[in-house]
Amino acid sequence: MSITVRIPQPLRKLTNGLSEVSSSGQTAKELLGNLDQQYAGLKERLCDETGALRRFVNIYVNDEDIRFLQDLDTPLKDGDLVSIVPAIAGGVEENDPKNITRKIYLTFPHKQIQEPIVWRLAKKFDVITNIRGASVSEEIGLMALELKGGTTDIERAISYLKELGVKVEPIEKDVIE
Amino acid sequence: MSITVRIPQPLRKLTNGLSEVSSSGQTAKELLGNLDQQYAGLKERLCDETGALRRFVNIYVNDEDIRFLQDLDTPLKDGDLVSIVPAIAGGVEENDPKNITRKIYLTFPHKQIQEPIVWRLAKKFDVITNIRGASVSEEIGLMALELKGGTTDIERAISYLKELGVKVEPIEKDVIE
Amino acid sequence: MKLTEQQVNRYSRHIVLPEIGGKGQRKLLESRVLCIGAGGLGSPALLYLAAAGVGTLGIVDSDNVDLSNLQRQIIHSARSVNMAKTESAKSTIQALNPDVNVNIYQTRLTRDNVLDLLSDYDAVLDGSDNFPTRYLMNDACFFARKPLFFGSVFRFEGQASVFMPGQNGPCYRCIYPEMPPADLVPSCQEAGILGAVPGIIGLIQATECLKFLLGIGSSLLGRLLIYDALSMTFNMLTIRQDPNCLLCGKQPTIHQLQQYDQEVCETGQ
Amino acid sequence: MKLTEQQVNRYSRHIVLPEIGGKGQRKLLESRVLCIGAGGLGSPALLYLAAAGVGTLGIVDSDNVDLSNLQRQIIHSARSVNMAKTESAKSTIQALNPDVNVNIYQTRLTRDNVLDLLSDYDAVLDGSDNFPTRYLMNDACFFARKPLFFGSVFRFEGQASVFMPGQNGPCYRCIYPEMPPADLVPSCQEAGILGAVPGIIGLIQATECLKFLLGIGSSLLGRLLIYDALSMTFNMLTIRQDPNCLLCGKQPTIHQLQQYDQEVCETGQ
Repeated sequence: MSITVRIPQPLRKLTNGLSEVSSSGQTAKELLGNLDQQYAGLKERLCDETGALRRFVNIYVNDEDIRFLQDLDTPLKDGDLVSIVPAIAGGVEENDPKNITRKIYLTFPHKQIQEPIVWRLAKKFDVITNIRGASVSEEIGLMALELKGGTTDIERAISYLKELGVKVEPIEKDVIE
Repeated sequence: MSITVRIPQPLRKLTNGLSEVSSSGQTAKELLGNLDQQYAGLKERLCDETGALRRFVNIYVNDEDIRFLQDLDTPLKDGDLVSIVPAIAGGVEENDPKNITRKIYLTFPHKQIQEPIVWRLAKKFDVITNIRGASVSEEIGLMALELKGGTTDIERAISYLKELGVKVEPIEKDVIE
Repeated sequence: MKLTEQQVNRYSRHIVLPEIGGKGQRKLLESRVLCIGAGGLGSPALLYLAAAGVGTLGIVDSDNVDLSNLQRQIIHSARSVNMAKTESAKSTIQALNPDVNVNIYQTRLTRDNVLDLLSDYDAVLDGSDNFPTRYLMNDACFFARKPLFFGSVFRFEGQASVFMPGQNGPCYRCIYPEMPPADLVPSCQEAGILGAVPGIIGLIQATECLKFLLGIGSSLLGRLLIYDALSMTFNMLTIRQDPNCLLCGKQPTIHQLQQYDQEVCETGQ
Repeated sequence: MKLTEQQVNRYSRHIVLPEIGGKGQRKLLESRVLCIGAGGLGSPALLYLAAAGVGTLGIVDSDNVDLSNLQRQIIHSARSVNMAKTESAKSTIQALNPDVNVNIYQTRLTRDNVLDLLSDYDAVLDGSDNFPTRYLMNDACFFARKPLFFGSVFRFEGQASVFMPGQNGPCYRCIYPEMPPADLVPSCQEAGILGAVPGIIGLIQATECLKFLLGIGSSLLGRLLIYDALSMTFNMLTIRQDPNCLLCGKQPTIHQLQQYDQEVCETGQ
């Protein structure tokens, strides 16, 4: 038995970037369980603590919304095409963990040592910056920096640093608080 | 047995504007024969005198080009979806009979009697105009006009006349020469 | 209303279409469309509605043009950075087609001003980039019985549909009953987007709007279009009016516009 | 090449996308795309390629802007009527994004000049409105081994695909071996078109071109997209390289550019 599942952009980081994956299950619920085995964390993004589908995510079986079928008990058969479709908006990534902390080492290029890059970072992005240590001379600038905020915001702040030529290295793994 | 056939824009004037029609046939060839029964003239637009598919029209069965299957002998089964797809280009309508003649009566509104409308018509559109009769006074203008050209050009010329407030009535049916 | 010779010329490619003709073109010139946002979705939508000769366009946006908008908001230009988006959009539209009357509203949409704004228009094109505005527009269009041309984008993906209050189709709340909780919604700063994605979605909204004004074709009513630019696929899903919808269902509990709590940031995606 | 701080800002919505990043943005800025025609397809394509920061855009068009173009050719404006389309398009692009170098060729494409023109570019976007130009571009891109981003429109309908010489996909001649005979092709004056249709098709061409330049996603290679605005449907058909193709098949008979006899009229749809 094989069910094709269409994965929306926001969840593709869990499926190694795949936009379609194969799975199985007699019902929608079973399918979600199996998908979560294959791609850890997927079910949590789609269902709340009680196991119900989150109200800003829909699941379609062959183009029909399961809420108008038998919801998570909707039976599936070989060859079915399942689409997962979250609400999207330009400014918003759903289920984006909001409060993560990331610690990084920064190495500044010579010409930017004088620039208040950390200040610009806090001003430009919705992240809380916390300097844990720094060694700035005229020759080289080193800094241990802690960033708090949404994953997207932090990603963007780090992209920005890299674009400015700052070398960014992780200190330790992300901690979801 | 029912085959769904997708009709492209240029051929919809033959299908009363329908973009999808139902028909039947054991093979693509039989389908075209049946379609032509339902919508007279369709086959002629798609096939040349020898019965072969014209080289600027393709037929797809369930998204596969019949030239890579068994061409017009490609077998069909219940539920198949057939698409007819001609080459298109902005300036061009395929299979548009080029040399038709249409005779029309024109009634000019008062204020336009003085205007060289027929001259503008010939200048603006690729049609040959031939005034067969006219009765123009200061009160009203009547004219019997013959237009020769492609159907699209003639249609456009007539639209233009109507937009200018000229009343257009057919004298007789189109004659394809 | 009669077309001038210049209008016959300008709109000749519409007029020769049997589905439009002079009659359809006159309808467009007499139509009034309100566009929420002059951003990523609003840019192409407004330009093509204006080019098509929609007679009156309203534009709601409280924002100024930022350099980072120009990667996709093609109605603006480098000269218009820091100018109000409404003003910038208006001047581009008028340069393209002086036939179009442009009304601009440089304001945030709230439950206090939205119904008043809507009342003047035949149709609403939602080019907003955030959930509070989207739910506000959905509810307001339902109460005011205005057709709503919906579009939404995220990274490489887009969605589009048409909501027609009173016509058996769903509203946005039938699809997504609630907006994601505020603590799952990050800052107002937009996430990334391939610029051409809102281009296509905004154009689909404009196309559906033109079809509605002309009364031709089959609309996206009851269908949700999902576009994925990376795989270049267009999937069509069936969406239905939810009898349990709190807004348009059988026992509605929403009888007036809500307090849409999340901070509304930029209007236009 | 390093991005300036202004570029980081302008392209930030691209740069934050993991699929693009600063590296992808630099690729775009270093890319060179030739667009055939600054008309209905070329207008949106050029605007979005320019907004995306494609570093060099070439525009071939021999035509002047006509009032009847403005119903869909949104890169031009009322002020540019009677101006060369190439000049008009160039000034709009430079107002939007001064980063972009624009090369203009106000000329008709012929078998004598096309290969020379192509040689300077990484990719070709075909926005032409007539068969002779389309077959000329197809053959020239095959001989020059350039990817060709194809689009075509008629009334409410459009087609798009990608041809990549040497990559197992078809060329346009594999799909349609011959152009319709000249006596079936009416005058150069265009038939009707809903303005938003070339908008969507041109944007799909631009999106495919950006994906190619970035090396991301799955292209339309081997797929023909059929868009119908009236029913708002997108159908995808499989297209294959034809082993009997006279140009790219196993026993080709076309070894050089042909005499493309039909009169070439306007370059841009």
